[in-house]
Amino acid sequence: MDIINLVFVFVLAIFLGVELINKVPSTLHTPLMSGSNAISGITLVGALALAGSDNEIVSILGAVAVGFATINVIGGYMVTDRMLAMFKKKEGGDGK
Amino acid sequence: MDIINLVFVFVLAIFLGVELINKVPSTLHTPLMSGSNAISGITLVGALALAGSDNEIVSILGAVAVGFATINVIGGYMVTDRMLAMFKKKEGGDGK
Amino acid sequence: MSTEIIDLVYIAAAILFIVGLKFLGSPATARKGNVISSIGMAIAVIATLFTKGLNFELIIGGFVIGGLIGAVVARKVEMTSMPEMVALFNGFGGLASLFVGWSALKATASPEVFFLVTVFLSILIGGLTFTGSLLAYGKLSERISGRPFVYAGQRIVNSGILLAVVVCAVLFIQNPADQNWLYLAVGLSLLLGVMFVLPIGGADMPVVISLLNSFSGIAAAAAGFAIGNILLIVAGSLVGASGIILTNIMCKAMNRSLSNVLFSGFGTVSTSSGPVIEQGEVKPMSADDAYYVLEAASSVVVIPGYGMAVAQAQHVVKELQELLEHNGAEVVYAIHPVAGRMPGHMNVLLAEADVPYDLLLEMDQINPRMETFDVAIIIGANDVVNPAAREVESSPIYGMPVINADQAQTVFVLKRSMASGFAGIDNPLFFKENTRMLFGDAKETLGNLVKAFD
Amino acid sequence: MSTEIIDLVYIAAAILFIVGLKFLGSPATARKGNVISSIGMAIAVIATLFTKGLNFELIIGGFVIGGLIGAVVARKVEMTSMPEMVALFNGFGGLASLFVGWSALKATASPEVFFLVTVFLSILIGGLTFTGSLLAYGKLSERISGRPFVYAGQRIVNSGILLAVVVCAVLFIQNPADQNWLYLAVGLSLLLGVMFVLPIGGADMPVVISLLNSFSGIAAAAAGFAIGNILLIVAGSLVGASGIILTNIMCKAMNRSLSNVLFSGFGTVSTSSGPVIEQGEVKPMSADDAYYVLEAASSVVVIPGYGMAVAQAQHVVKELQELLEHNGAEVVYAIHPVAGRMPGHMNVLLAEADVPYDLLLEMDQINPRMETFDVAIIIGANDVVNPAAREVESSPIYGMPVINADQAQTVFVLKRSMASGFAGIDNPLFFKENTRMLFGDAKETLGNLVKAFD
Ligand SMILES: NC(=O)c1ccc[n+]([C@@H]2O[C@H](COP(=O)([O-])OP(=O)(O)OC[C@H]3O[C@@H](n4cnc5c(N)ncnc54)[C@H](OP(=O)(O)O)[C@@H]3O)[C@@H](O)[C@H]2O)c1
Ligand SMILES: NC(=O)c1ccc[n+]([C@@H]2O[C@H](COP(=O)([O-])OP(=O)(O)OC[C@H]3O[C@@H](n4cnc5c(N)ncnc54)[C@H](OP(=O)(O)O)[C@@H]3O)[C@@H](O)[C@H]2O)c1
Repeated sequence: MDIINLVFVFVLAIFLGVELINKVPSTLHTPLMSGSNAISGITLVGALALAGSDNEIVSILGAVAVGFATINVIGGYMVTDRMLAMFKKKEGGDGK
Repeated sequence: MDIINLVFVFVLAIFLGVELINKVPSTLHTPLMSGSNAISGITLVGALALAGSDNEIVSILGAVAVGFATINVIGGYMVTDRMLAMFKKKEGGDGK
Repeated sequence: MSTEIIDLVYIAAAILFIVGLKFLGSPATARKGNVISSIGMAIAVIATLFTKGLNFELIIGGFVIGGLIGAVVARKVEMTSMPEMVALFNGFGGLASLFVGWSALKATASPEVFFLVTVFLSILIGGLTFTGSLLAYGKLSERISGRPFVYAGQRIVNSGILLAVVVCAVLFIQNPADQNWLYLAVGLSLLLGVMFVLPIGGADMPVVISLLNSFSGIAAAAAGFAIGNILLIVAGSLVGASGIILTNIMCKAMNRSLSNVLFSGFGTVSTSSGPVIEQGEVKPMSADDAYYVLEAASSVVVIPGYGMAVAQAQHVVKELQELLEHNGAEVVYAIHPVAGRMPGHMNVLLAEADVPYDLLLEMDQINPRMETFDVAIIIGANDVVNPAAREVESSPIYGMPVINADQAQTVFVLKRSMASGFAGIDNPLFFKENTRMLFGDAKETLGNLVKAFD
Repeated sequence: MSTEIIDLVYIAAAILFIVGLKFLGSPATARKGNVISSIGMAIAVIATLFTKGLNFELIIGGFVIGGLIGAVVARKVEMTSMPEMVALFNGFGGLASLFVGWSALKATASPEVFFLVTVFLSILIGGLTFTGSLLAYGKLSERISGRPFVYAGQRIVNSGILLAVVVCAVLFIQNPADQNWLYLAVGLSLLLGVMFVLPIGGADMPVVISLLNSFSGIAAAAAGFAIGNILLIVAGSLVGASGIILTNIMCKAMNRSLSNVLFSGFGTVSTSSGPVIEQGEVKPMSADDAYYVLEAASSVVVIPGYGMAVAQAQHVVKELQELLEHNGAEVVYAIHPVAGRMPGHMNVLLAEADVPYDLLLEMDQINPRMETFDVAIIIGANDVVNPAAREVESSPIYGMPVINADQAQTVFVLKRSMASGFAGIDNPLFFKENTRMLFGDAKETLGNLVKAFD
């Protein structure tokens, strides 16, 4: 039953992801790519738990994962923000 | 942990429902309403399990639920289909 | 069937529901979407039947009775009565949730708090949905007056009932053995459904039904939490969310807020309210004279409204369209999002009469080119073509987007009298220079026009 | 912090990711969306740190090192090198999934089959993502040749590797104690990533990166299944799905299929291939003469391409725009979806130069009114304005939607030579009656134009 719940979550998230991204203008493809790339650094959360293990091999492997995932997360969000900071609208217009 | 999975499913399904329905043209509001109404007859599945209980009260209440839910399901889908059967496009055009 | 297989079928069913809902959102695929969604329901039910140790006698009884009622009603109902049918079915869905919750409660020896809360929710929301939907059904089918029933302190009374329900919930959850609190809460929730729908006018019922539809989804989801059935949660939440969004889309189309719909008793005023700004001469015209105008027209826009539904004039409209087209004119229909008494009302009626849906233009498509039409034929529409919404700031419908029929070269208005429409306000359009009134039942008037063509 | 609270935080984080992704889909809200999503990440990480019994030394080590590298690289990188940066980060994400899977495997004494399968998936997809992304990085940053590397039997070799991986998987799962099969599989998956990206040309890298991004999401989701962490599943699947969809949108914009992008080695041909249909006289023009034309123009459309990126001409373009506007002309930009070497390449560059994004029009908006422009200035674009895509059926790019620059009154083409663009085909536009070539580096040419205005 537990696995089936996880599968349900998986299926729903896939459909939701598809709905969310469909029809994004090409203007935003690159920042969208790097922004969602940063989200995939969520492995960090999984890595943290493992890095805290008593078993030395486990915790070292986990710590390595923490390191790489952190690069992905920090770097990804910062790069995306830098890109998006440059998207400006002509003053006075309203959002579209 | 089990409850939390269910809550995750709930949250994802809510967001998905919102994304799916946003921007539907008003032409389709009534059939959409009755079509999704039919889906809410899914309680039928819950009712079935209860109607099969050994406990007499439980099974009678369950059977009553089966009856009402079946009206909702059968009636809902049929009415929706009748409505939609009448939506026709001018011959020769392609779907839009 | 092992539970793993049942679970897999449930996942497949959930996917079918999702895909079905998506397809329901576009005219070209909507019917397929409904079929897909019904297949999802079918496989879910069949898989559930394979659960071990079911009592088939009772189940089959429920199936047969419910299925027969549902099928017969769905086949017999008139196309014009669709909205009340949807309301009725929705009410039964709510009632089913109530019974599922109740039954689950009886089935559980030592319930936990989480279970009790969700059971309580499914029973209450189910009950409220039931009576609310029944009342909506009554109002729409005109078994009871469609008038909004408003009295002072309404909100206070309703809040009081809601508070009482919460108190019952707390008392019940603290001592689940004593089920009197539960029964009291059920009674209160049934009452709440009635009190909630009473102050809302018949013409606002579609919004209410959509909202109640959302509630029935939430009730199903709550029942799913109670009995730990994930498919109920998924399907229920999908419906819950889509109902809310649909409600919201409808309110936007009417340029009103949800709370205005629910609490304001819109439609109470039945006679003219504000000062009539632009009076003038009303120019009646006979069908024969109108024929000559139509005969010469090369482009015609038909604007139907609630009166077309009352007169059941959709078939004769289609006849007229064909005659006009035969005569070389372009004919399109302009459909206002809230024309009639339910969203898409006009679309359903015209579809019944085999009018292709690509001739039905939305307001935003038609308004910019309204001036290019030789004739606008308004068939039993009133509020949705009222220029006061554009011109008269003091009008209760000021700001509502309308079809600018008055900008066509000539305007024909087909209605029986000078009476006002649903919003109960005067319509300056009737007095405009280029307007001609064709008084009488729309079906008859159109019939005369058709005869003139033959 | 109790696990219940952590779970609630996880739900909040999932909601923030969803809302963040939604906001990322519209220019006006994208930056806010990225912040929202990063807040989701932050609260998820912080909540996880409250899990009992963590070994903080190692964790902090990982944080500090990874955080520093990420932050420094993200700050230092040139705007023009964004695509390769994204590829690199993506590779690290894949590597992290590999290590999480591996670590989880070591942490589990008697693993079940489901666990083993998911661990295996997270390791393999993670590994493939890692090397594939590294190679994409190398090609984009021109550390290695961007040329597609194609050889006969490529697909057979790749399928062979994939098959070998599956065999390893089966053997490993049957006897998880013997981890040699796993190590072999890891090696093979690293190899597969390389082999997969090798045959793809540098200019197709954005599609590949988007696909690898999707893979890294799937790897995270697989890791989530392995360690039973639902947030990993949700976030991973969201990214997995959105990456696939994005890949698909990009392919559509280039009018090519995904398999054409992945397997065809597009861009291999570096010299003119087909017969040149429309030859004629090339009419070069000096910047000074061009100035007089621009001075008299009342509407100008700027069409940038890859050459603008090479020349780093975005700032001087903006200068010219302001001068033209000052001179009373309307200036807009026409952006082809695959102009440059990554999707949105032109948008990012022009945004860097502070060009307001509502001046950037998409192809479909600009083509219908192209004739109304006095001058079209093409800055280092070639394929995306090639009329052969419309006119020459034998052309490899026939059918690709292009910007119809040739329909403007006068066309200025700023490039260094008569060389072809990425697709390696001749461009009949250069020989048209109304085309003038302004040879030279785009930045220099534009600089001369600006000087002429002063
Ligand atoms: N569609 C929805 O979902 C929805 C929901 C909530 C509220 N509403 C409200 O309902 C109204 C809809 O506007 P509407 O323009 O369609 O209708 P309306 O404003 O209610 O006007 C209908 C007109 O039809 C005429 N009529 C009635 N029976 C007729 C017959 N047999 N033959 C010819 N004419 C007949 C009536 O005039 P006579 O009596 O003189 O014949 C009446 O003026 C709006 O105010 C809207 O806000 C709609
Ligand atoms: N955007 C994407 O996501 C993406 C992805 C995959 C593939 N592609 C492909 O990339 C191509 C993009 O088309 P495009 O029109 O932007 O570029 P292009 O067709 O590659 O042409 C670029 C032109 O810029 C000129 N150029 C280079 N450096 C210059 C400089 N310093 N100053 C002035 N001109 C310079 C070159 O001519 P000279 O050498 O004569 O100066 C060249 O003809 C398309 O074929 C597209 O399918 C794009």
